[in-house]
Amino acid sequence: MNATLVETTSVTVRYGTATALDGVSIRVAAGELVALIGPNGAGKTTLVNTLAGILRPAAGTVAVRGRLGVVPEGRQVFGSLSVEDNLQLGAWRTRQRDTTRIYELLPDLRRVRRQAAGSLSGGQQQMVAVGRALMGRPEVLVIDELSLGLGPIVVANLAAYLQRLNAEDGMAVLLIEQNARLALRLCGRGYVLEAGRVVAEGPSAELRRSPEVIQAYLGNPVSGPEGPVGVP
Amino acid sequence: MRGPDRGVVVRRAPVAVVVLASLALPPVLSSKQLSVFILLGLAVLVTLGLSLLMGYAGQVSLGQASFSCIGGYTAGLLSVHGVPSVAGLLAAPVVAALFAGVVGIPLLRLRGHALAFATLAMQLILLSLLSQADWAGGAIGLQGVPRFSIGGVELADDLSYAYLTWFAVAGAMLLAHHIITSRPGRGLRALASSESAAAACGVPVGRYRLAVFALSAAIAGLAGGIYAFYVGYLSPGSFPVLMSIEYVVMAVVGGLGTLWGPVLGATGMVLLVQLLNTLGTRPGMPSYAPSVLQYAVYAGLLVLVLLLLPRGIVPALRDLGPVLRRAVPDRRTAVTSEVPDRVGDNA
Amino acid sequence: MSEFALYLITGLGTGCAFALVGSGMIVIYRVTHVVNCAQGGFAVIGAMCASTFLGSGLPHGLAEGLAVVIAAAVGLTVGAITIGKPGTTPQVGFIITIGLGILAYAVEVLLWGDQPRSFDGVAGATVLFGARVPTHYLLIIAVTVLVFALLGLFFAGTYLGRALTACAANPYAARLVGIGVTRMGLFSFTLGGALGGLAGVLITPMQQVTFDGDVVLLVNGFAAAIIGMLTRPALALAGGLLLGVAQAAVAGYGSAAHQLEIALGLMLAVLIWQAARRPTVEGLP
Amino acid sequence: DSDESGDDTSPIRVGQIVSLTGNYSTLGSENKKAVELAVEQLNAKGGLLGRQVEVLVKDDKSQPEQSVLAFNDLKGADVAAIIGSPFSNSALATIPLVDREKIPYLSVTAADEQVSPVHPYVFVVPAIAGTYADRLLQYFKAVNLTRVAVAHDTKSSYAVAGFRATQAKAAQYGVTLVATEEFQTTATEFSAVFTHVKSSGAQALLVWATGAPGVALTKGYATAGLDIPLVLTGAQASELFLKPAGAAAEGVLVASSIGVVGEHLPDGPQKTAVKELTDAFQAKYGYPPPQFAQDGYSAVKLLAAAVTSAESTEHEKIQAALNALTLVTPNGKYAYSPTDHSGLPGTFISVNTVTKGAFVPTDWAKSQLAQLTGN
Amino acid sequence: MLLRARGLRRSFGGVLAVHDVDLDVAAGELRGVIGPNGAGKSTLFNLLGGQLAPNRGTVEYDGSRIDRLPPHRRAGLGIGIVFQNARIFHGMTALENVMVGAHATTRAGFLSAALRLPAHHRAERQIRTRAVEALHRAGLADWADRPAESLPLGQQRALQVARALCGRPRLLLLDEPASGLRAAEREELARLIEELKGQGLTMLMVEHDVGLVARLADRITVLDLGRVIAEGTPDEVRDDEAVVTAYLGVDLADR
Ligand SMILES: Nc1ncnc2c1ncn2[C@@H]1O[C@H](COP(=O)(O)OP(=O)(O)OP(=O)(O)O)[C@@H](O)[C@H]1O
Ligand SMILES: Nc1ncnc2c1ncn2[C@@H]1O[C@H](COP(=O)(O)OP(=O)(O)OP(=O)(O)O)[C@@H](O)[C@H]1O
Ligand SMILES: CC(C)C[C@H](N)C(=O)O
Ligand SMILES: [Mg+2]
Ligand SMILES: [Mg+2]
Repeated sequence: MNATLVETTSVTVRYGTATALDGVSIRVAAGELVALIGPNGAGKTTLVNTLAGILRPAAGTVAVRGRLGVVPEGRQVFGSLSVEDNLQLGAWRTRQRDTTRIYELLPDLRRVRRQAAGSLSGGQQQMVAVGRALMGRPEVLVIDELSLGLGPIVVANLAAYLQRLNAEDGMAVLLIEQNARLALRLCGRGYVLEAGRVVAEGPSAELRRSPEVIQAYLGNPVSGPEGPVGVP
Repeated sequence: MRGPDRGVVVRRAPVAVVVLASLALPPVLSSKQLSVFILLGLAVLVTLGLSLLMGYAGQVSLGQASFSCIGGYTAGLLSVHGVPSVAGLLAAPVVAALFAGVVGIPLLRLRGHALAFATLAMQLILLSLLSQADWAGGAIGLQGVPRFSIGGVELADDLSYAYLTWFAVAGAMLLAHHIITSRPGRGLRALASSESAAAACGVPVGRYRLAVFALSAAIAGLAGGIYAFYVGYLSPGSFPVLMSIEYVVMAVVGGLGTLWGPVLGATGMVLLVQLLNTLGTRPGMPSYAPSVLQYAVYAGLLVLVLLLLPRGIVPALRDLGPVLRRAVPDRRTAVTSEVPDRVGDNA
Repeated sequence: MSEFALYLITGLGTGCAFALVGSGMIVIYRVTHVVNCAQGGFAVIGAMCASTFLGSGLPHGLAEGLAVVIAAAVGLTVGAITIGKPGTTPQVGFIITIGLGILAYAVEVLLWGDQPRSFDGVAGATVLFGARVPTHYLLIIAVTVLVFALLGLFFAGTYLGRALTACAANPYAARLVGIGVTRMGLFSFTLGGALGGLAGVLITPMQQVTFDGDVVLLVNGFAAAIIGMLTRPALALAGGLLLGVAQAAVAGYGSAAHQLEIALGLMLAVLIWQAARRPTVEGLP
Repeated sequence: DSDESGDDTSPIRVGQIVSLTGNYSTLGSENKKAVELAVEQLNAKGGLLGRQVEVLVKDDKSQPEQSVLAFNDLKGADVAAIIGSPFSNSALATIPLVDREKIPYLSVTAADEQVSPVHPYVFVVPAIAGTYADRLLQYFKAVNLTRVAVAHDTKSSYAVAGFRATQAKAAQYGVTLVATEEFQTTATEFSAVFTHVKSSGAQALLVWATGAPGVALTKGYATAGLDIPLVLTGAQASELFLKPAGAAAEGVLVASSIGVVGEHLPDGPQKTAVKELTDAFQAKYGYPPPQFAQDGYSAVKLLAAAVTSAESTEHEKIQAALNALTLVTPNGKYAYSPTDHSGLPGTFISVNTVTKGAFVPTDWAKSQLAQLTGN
Repeated sequence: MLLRARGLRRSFGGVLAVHDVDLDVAAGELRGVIGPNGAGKSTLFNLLGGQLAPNRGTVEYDGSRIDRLPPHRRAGLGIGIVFQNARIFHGMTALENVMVGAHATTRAGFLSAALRLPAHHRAERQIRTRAVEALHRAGLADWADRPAESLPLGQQRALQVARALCGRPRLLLLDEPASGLRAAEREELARLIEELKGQGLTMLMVEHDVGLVARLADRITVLDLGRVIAEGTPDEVRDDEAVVTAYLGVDLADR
């Protein structure tokens, strides 16, 4: 078994009196692609913020080994700084500030590299957020909504790139994605989070066959953009 | 009509206690305490208006005392020139609101800190102009404002001013409560968090900003008017910038976005200042005692309160309820300030 | 002509002090989004320390330098209280700095008394364009220009400078990429303290300082910083200079009794003009 | 309406409204020290009418309306009389209430409006600004300065009154005001004033100011390269001016009450009165009493004399006694009358030069002082 | 035509975000707007909603020019907008958020609120009824009394839709209403939109979920680099060469 990079054990997180996570245990090992799916309000973002150390759990433990990269929910770019500066700051820990790689991956950004990130379109900001996280050369990348507001081609390219980084550099990924179909295709394993608890986990293939998952997350095939990832 | 349900009774009980207690209080106060009671009431009044502006409409004013100043001079000048004092007192909020309406048109193009600065500058300019206006007594001030009289009865003693102030505060609180819980009030609260979304809902943002600015000015102007009759003397120095800043402090300490915050904030700060004043001038204190003591204790307590109760007294009291019930406050998840708004508003 | 030159240069000199105070506010705001009301206090403490050190026989240069270091340390302390505790919003931080500014009064009165203090700067006067200008003003101007050039370079041109800016732009995201937001904030307060102290030691020889002299510096510094939208040092410098020169010119050609309102009125006009020129989405009527 | 102070052994209460914080704290703290000293001396000698004297101090924070509130406070505290604020604006704000409440009010500030018209219960201790103006104009005439520039703080009524009096009386003494400049209490930069004065061709610059701007202006003056005398008024007759102004004050002319230069007086009751204060003050506080201490001390002396002669602490009786009072104090010899509530004539003002950090009467002043023996 | 835009242009600095766009939307139509990131879709919506002023060009709504009207006046004319970023009102409950949506279509100002005149009570009743109804339609009934900022992202987006509906719009501009929603929630949204369409509401919808747009829209306009590069029925657009290369990518079009 590969080394564990991210692990939570029975984590409980509360906002005031409301419990957002209730005894959640997940694990991401080196080289793994793991999907985390769940309905709105399940606590996915709360989990991300807990992994990032922004929220302190009321109970349970959180262990993160290795460099963590986060694509936060809602983009969260440095609005007053240029795209280029946003990307460079992604490399704060490693100081490897060469951005060429990112512009190759996300060519749309090159045109606006001098523009203040806050003035970009929604999708462009999402690209900045993804690019910024990749700049840190993370050993484990946590993505809270990859495809949010991105055009189909861009999503396809990003998905392929994540797979490549995973294959070539062994980067582990914890992927939260509205498009569960895409997430479960991309990742080998997955967790289903509902109302703050993990209600299902296992290999993606298994999850994809579970009737509950189909009903709630996969739905009518026409209504979700299909990822270009190889058909299983 | 149905009788009020039990929850309403429980929620309203403390309010009723405060109302009755403050009504019963003045007759038992000494003259010194009565004067504190009145000045406290006036501070509550101004802070209440400011809190509408800051806590509900998201606009900072560092020049709120200038509206009291306008109101005070309106009442003072009118009655010095023989206008009945009732008319003077009624004119105070009106003129203050008009003033705010006029200066607000250019100033409210500014937002956030720029607006804060602009209101500060407005006050400095106003005070400076006023101190050169010989018709208003200049820097030396306007002396000999007659006492307030209504229907031929002169309010000669402090007790009557205490009740005048009390009614003004109660009226203003009711007014503020009515406004924030209504259609225009929701419009104001909405524009405080996103002007573009509020406008898209049909809220006339510019007009509403101006309206709440004028409304807060009117309340401050009323306080100024009462002050003029009570003290009988006005000068530009009676309304220093520091006072405007104190109102902001009171509003924040009490808790923004709450109706009782201004009351508690102003009460706490005014009583504290009074206490320090009394201590500092006690015989045997070194000559630097008044200043050192006042500055140090005032500031120290202010900082401490803000660090312990960053959202202010009233929200902290509200939080206290559930905490006491659960009795395990330390197990709560700490949410740091850095959890972002869930989705960043982009330009 | 010579009159004009005199007003211009004295105006530039005081304007520089305003800009320096403003620059400290900008440095702090850019990183923490706290408008620091204790900024004037840094200047007062710097000046008071310098007067004490000079009085106890330290040579010029060393005394002022030491005073700036102490102001920086005070800045750090103010920062630790203001932003050190998680959960303190910038708005609350703003009020805390008001409190700390007042607390500084108590300390200053205890240490230095409530009487004005001053010390000598560069002696003599220089004749420039036919005007006798105290030479010290030239020193103030030179130092300020240098400081602003360095600040501009630092924030726009260095990685650290941009990381500092990122802290205020989005503290949450800054933490995610690994920037120590609180440490950066403390750094900015330290730098702000030093800049405030520098303003104090530079301006004091031209005018005395009293413990509550921070208010004038603060109001004018705030004006300058606001013209720079609390983030742009270059604009703040321009704003400070405009303010200084306007005050000197009004005093010179009109009456000193009107200098404040005219200068502030001018600032307001500039601000409103700026706002009109730069309508944001939020700014539509 | 208040004088039922119980038995005859309870202390006599005197109120003092004084600026202990804010702009005029420099004046007020000296007032307070001197009042304390005078009352201590008084009590040590058995007090007044066999009763001890107790002072209730209220800080007006250098803000007139605080003085009004302090007055309201004191009026309910059963005081025999009130010693007022050193800030002229505070006094003016409070006087309408004095008129209403009829409590004897001894003012230690110098604005002319306090005594013209006469307010029955208001008695001014220092020489009023108009008297200072008159005395300085006498001096200008004596030393042949005919073209004079005047600058004043527009926000202090003392300064405004002084300026107005100078303007009104200049012609009587053959003095022309060639420039009139204004500034604010908060001003720190005066180069414009100096430039205007320079181009006006004035032979002297007279400045009416009190508090901080006096020092700032003096410092600026030293480097401005004007070589005409700078003339200041009683508000600067204090260590609190000399110390911060430092070397810049050398050679500046400062008018003051005679008490400030008491050692230059001829021997006699006047000098004795001055020494009584000077020695005790120096002993207690370690420096000579400034102008404001003279005023505070004299105020207590005047009040004590009035109470003694009235043999009562009732307000009307004290007022009547003050109206007929003649008394030598460190400030000079007072002679109040029902139509004159201003403290002192100009003869008790000296015009001094700052020499080696001390006030030294000018030759003209010395010749004037020589006539004051005090009987 | 309910909405007619001609030669709309808007630039930011040197960038032409919307470049001479013509757009005609018939009453009752559901128009999809798609295009790559940064194509100018949101900018176009902001020009229609009044959040931005055009550099040139005109917008006619219901036969009259509206391009110089401030946004609150447009709201009063029945134009509702759902922003791409959930711009919800903090410090207010979900219900209160939605109640603000009725602002344009109700009266009762400061005076009647302060004095609690009958007008206030009337407006208040009306607003509340409508808001509760809108919350139900958006599936948010359970969240009514929660502070809006504590809602999860998906609910915040739904909240915006409810808020817009509470204003009884005639033209609704939806900027990526489905982003951040799971399959099941998307399905609910799709049903809501279909229902609204059935009631004759005219809508413009930006969405990157092409399947959803294709299913709901009558016609689709495709923007790229600020210009209209294609317009037609969903099928026509899906087969358009330019659209495939600029936006859809080969895989999706193939299917
Ligand atoms: N700041 C907050 N204060 C109070 N409650 C909150 C806060 N943030 C989230 N919650 C609550 O915590 C629960 C989990 O929310 P979270 O944002 O983690 O869900 P999510 O799975 O990320 O949803 P989505 O898919 O919509 O992004 C929700 O019930 C939400 O209302
Ligand atoms: N305020 C602004 N300042 C500068 N440029 C801007 C501004 N707003 C938008 N832009 C630019 O205009 C272009 C169009 O942006 P817009 O937001 O309309 O795109 P969009 O089609 O909505 O994209 P997305 O699908 O990513 O939301 C982009 O290149 C963007 O960077
Ligand atoms: C001469 C002094 C007694 C001056 C006086 N104290 C002044 O206010 O204002
Ligand atoms: Mg989420
Ligand atoms: Mg968009």
